[in-house]
Amino acid sequence: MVAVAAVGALFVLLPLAAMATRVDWANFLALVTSESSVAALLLSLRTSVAATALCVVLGVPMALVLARTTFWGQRLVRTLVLLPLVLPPVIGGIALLAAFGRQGLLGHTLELLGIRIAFSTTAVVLAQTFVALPFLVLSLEGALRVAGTRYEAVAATLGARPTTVLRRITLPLVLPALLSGAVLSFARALGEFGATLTFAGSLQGVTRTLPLEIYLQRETDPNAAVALSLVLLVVSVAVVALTLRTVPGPAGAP
Amino acid sequence: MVAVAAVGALFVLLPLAAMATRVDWANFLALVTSESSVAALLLSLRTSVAATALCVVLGVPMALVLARTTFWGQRLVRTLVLLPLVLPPVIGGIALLAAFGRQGLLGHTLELLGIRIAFSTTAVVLAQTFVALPFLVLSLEGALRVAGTRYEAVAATLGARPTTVLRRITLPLVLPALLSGAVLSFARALGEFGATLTFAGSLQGVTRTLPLEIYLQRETDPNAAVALSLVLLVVSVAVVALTLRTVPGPAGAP
Amino acid sequence: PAVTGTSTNTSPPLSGSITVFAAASLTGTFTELAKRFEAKHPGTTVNLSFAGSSELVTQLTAGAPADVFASADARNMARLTAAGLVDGEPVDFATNTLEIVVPPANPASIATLADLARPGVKTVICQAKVPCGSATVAVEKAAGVTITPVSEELSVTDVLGKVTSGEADAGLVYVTDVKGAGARVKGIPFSESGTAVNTYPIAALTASARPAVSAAFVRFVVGAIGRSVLAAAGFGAP
Amino acid sequence: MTLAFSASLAARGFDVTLDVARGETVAILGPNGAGKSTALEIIAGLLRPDSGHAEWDGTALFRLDGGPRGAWLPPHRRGVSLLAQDALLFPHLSALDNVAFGPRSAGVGTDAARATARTWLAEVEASDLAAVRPGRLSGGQAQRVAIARALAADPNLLLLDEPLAALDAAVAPTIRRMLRRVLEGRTAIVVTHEVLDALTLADRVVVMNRGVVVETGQTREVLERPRHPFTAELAGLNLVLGTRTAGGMAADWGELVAPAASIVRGAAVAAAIRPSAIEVSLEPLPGRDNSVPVTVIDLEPRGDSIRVRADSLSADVSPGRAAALDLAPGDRVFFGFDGEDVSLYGSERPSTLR
Amino acid sequence: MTLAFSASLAARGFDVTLDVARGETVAILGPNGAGKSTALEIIAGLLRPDSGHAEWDGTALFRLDGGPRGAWLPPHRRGVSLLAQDALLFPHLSALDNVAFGPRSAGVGTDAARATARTWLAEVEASDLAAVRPGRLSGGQAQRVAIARALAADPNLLLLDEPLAALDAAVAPTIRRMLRRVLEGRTAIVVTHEVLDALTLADRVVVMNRGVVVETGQTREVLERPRHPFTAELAGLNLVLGTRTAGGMAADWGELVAPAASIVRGAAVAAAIRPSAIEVSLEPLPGRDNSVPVTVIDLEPRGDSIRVRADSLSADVSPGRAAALDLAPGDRVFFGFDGEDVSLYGSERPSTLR
Ligand SMILES: Nc1ncnc2c1ncn2[C@@H]1O[C@H](COP(=O)(O)OP(=O)(O)OP(=O)(O)O)[C@@H](O)[C@H]1O
Ligand SMILES: Nc1ncnc2c1ncn2[C@@H]1O[C@H](COP(=O)(O)OP(=O)(O)OP(=O)(O)O)[C@@H](O)[C@H]1O
Ligand SMILES: [Mg+2]
Ligand SMILES: [Mg+2]
Repeated sequence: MVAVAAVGALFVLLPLAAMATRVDWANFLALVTSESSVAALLLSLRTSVAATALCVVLGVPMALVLARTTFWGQRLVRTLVLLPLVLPPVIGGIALLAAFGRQGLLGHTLELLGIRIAFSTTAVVLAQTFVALPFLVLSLEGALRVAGTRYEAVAATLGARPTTVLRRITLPLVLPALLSGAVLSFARALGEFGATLTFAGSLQGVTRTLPLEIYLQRETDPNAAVALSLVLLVVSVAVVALTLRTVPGPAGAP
Repeated sequence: MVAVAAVGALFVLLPLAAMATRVDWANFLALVTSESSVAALLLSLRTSVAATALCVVLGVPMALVLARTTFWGQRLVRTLVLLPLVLPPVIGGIALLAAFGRQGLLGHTLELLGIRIAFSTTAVVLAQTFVALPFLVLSLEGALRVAGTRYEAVAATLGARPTTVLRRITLPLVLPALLSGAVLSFARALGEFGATLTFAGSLQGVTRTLPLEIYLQRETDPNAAVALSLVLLVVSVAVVALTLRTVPGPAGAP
Repeated sequence: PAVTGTSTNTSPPLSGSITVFAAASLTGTFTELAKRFEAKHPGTTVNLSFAGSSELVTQLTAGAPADVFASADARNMARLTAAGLVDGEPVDFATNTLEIVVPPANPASIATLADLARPGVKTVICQAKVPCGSATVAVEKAAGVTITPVSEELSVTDVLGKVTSGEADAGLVYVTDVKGAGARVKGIPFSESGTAVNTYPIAALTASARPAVSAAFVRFVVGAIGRSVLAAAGFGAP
Repeated sequence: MTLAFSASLAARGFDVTLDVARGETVAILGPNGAGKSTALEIIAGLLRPDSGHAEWDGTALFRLDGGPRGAWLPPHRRGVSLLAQDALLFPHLSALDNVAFGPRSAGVGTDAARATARTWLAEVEASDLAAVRPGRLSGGQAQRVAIARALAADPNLLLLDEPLAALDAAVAPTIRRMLRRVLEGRTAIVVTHEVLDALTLADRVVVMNRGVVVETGQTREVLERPRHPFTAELAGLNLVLGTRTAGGMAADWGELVAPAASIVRGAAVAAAIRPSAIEVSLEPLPGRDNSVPVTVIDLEPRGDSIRVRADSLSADVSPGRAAALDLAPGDRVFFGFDGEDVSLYGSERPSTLR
Repeated sequence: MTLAFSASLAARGFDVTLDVARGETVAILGPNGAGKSTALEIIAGLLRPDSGHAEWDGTALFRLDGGPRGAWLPPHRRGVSLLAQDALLFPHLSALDNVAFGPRSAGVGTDAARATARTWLAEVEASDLAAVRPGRLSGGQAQRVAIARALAADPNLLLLDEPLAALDAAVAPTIRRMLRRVLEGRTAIVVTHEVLDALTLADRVVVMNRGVVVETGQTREVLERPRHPFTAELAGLNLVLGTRTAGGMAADWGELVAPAASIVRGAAVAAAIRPSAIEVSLEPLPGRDNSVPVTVIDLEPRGDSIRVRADSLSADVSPGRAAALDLAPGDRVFFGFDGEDVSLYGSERPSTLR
């Protein structure tokens, strides 16, 4: 069994290592510190943080409602909410355009309100949130179901109002899942490409995130693309590792 | 809180609904039953099933090893194994080529063995497995940690060998997580685009999966692309919903 | 190009399947051409793989098995030639020029290239590093216009997509793209387009297992039927 | 009457009416699966009955009688604190913060709440565990902290589900004493399997079986004059059910001589006989009012004595006597006792169970 | 000697040596947190001690003495079955399949294993629960199924952690009797808080406190002549520690008249006095050998009597006498008893604890 696990791990690690061997180390620094690369990296970090925040704000209530209430059509809503996981991102971008674009469902309304989403950094954040939200909802809802409602019930009999129960019992209990869900969301937002391209466009410093920059560099300079990929990879690893460091495993484990 | 959850759900559902309004229903059937569409759908289903099977075979041992053992460098391995979640798929494709391509790390070895992976249906399956594996490992490892080892310990004192414990206690206990992990993997494999294109190419009936077909149609026939997206969406919803129907929630929930 | 008539009579009948890697902008025409080729040479099969030209070159250099490569620009064909994968000399078989594309209603009232640079007009163009982007730079230079786009897309399809979806007021794409999009957009020709003519070369590949079929397909594309199909899609003659 | 409760839940075969007066402590006794925990969970608001209603001091806790004035008060607004059968300490909080949770929820500041918590931890002799996380507590230690937590919430109505079950012999009396002091003047319901708990803590007992109340009354009264076999077993008494005859009563297995009592002939009566009042002999005992032939089922050594369990009755004999008799399961012996050792009373359940 | 066990675990302050002979049942008694569960977990292989070794019938269960012949037998190869303090029934299996799990793991076919399981469920009076999932069992029902599961595994060594704690008064005697029958001839260790369990089930008791063994010996011997306050509390006896004097012994609070016993003067001695042997009076009791002035701490009603707990001793008085005395905590009274009621014995712990 350990052998199979090792094969599985190798299957993932080997390509990553292979890619690292492709990096043109001599010019690495020059490649990754070019103006366009830095702009893309900074934009990516900024938008991913915003998208993660949005995921937490929207996703925590969604997970709570899905895990703690029952309503008609819940299973359908749950499935639909998870769909962006499945959708090829480009399709996600088309869908976002159909909803929030100038000629989309809400386009006219937004225009009247003076809100222009297309070609703005907001669009990037929305695209990233759209694809990353299911990650947060999924991890959190699972954790909430597994944690069960027994501790919450005890807290209620001790006189805690629902908001107190949420703040002092529910959230602390699922904190590891919330954190790992947020990390996943951040990571997914950081790697988001197709929906951003379709929905937000690609302008340096405004909408061209790191994955888009990588794609562009690939056209003319595959070395630069590989180098940038490595940067993206290292940033992701750093975020994932740092966050997991602070999580000591599931709370209450024996 | 319910209001925020509704906003979150709307944010995901609205684009999907908006896209559905874009479908050219008059020609829907003709669009989705064209030879190339059907070929792509069948290929997608076949490869996604294979990739899901591979994910289960590799991912279950990986999750078990990560959740039930401790070894030096575990956190690093864990982070790296989850990286494909983060990586823009195109980069994943580059990495796979770097490992298994003709000029890749293992290229020469594989060539000597007469194995050609890149640009074959096998490559599609590998690309899909590469991006989908972390989903399975992640859900399963989390569930294993939450389930804890107490039931396994009891089973061992009742004389059950480790394999028996695994088969009769551990796996049944985390079955919901395993199933939902498998569904997620399947869904992710079904939607996989970037890595497939780079690593496997886009040859009708061999490597051109549904997302690739959609992407291609988008260049020439956006109506067909939207119609096909809807097919992909419906298939995913069906799979997710069907599987979740058989799972009554976490085993042992009160 | 004048030998098409005789070769079919003298050579043994062609058979077997070949794989053609073609630029994404050729999806419609090459699907049609493959069908016609198969009809003309029963026993042959043409498998098609479409993607961006540079994507295809990456795949080919990574060992993708293919017999024929049709590129959307000379630069990518040159990359492949440099890699030693091209059999003989590539042949140019089509050209393409830029055209302004606007939504059918033309909301920003675009008439000339200079209108694209008007403040308030949402224009999308290709980024300079991709083929359509270098053509854009060339026409801008020729017309003495500096466009400030709201987005520099990574492919011409994305430019077209922004216009068809109505997000952008105007874009610069190839004539063939405008034609392919039919009634969903309106094309506006402009005089400076001639300064950036994009040439499409095609070549058989050294790795081909069926050189005869590959060569025949190249000839077919370059020949009369190929010409007419390509012309119908808006491509110019080389 | 402060708590007026009546509820039924078909899925668990539960149908109970129960009243508790202000300041009264009621003990619920009953076999496993009788529905004791279910009753507490419904009162606390953790479980919703199919129908019924409950009122606390004039406020409806719930009213699910299908009428127009339906009501359901959420658990946190009931002022009811439940100590569940398993301790369920919050795993992410220290023992101290677990106990401080109730006061904090009531709006008390952190420091004050912790001070209160410390007092209660001291009451359950768990001061040294204040900083420990629940994962590192032994079973009994966790139970003590859970008791402190329930008490610290200072509820109007306190529900305790087997509070002393996991406690050791040394600490149980201390905590029982503490509970007695704390419950003084409070309204509480205590589920227990221990007669001692009922005797020390409760003003009144309610005996449940299979989801319904089978006996109720003042603790002493119920335990001295049990009408249900379970209650008799719990009280350590032999219970014989039958009908009143001239000389005593008629049981299944024959006539029983009992003292005169003002119960009409033919009435259903119950007789309670203490096992220690019964003499065991290999021969019939003509000198005794009653000499019942029985078959020994089992011998159970107890502290000072050995309990001889037979098919119909049980008797306590001294270890010396047991050795002399050389009893073994299956032996046929005679149990002898006098009429005056038999406590005879009507076995009709009071028509309205309070 | 079948089980020879010796282990220490610093994190829990645990350091215990314990031997169990083949066919012997040993009861472990001790206050909460004494390390009873810890001992069982180490023997079962669920917890790894820092150091120590254990042998079962010549096979090493573990040997962690740092020597070259280190060993660690995994739990499933130990032939040891543990009934943990919480039932831990597998939530995805029915009660029947939970019980059948042991036999199935031993390689028995499904039908045969189920048949065995049915037998054991009947033994714990839970036949009607066979098809029920653990989530729907009451606390005591789950405990019974867990007992059946542990027994059905037919282990060489059976470890039971408070097996009867959650059981009701009606079923507890039946299951205690069943356990007694089953444990006959088996090797077992039972953790309990009940003297009755120790008396009925165990050949020998081990008393633990704070991670170490403080007393051990034949059950009766230990419970009748306790040397540790916890044991005395458990056995319901007053324990007085002191030194032997000519007339009896010298305790903290004065001289105690006790019967002559062959213990040299100055030796450390213990005296056990049954609470029921003590008379309570408001005046000194010159007629008694001993008349000890005490302060009443608490009054605890028991079945037939009331226990008067005082600072140094406890006494049992009849309810009538208690009413006559009108006692209340804080009252100063006299406890009187004769020398012959005092059981005097050396309080030195045997130098080697078996
Ligand atoms: N979650 C549940 N779903 C369905 N039935 C249940 C559930 N929990 C308990 N029951 C059933 O309801 C009945 C009453 O259970 P309850 O827990 O109230 O018993 P109890 O009197 O507390 O018993 P114990 O002394 O064993 O704790 C039992 O027959 C039990 O099988
Ligand atoms: N997981 C743990 N980590 C650290 N210390 C623990 C852990 N579990 C228990 N302890 C400590 O070890 C000591 C012994 O605990 P153990 O559970 O063996 O007690 P016990 O004798 O079984 O008590 P009880 O009668 O309450 O069940 C206690 O002081 C407890 O606080
Ligand atoms: Mg209960
Ligand atoms: Mg314990």
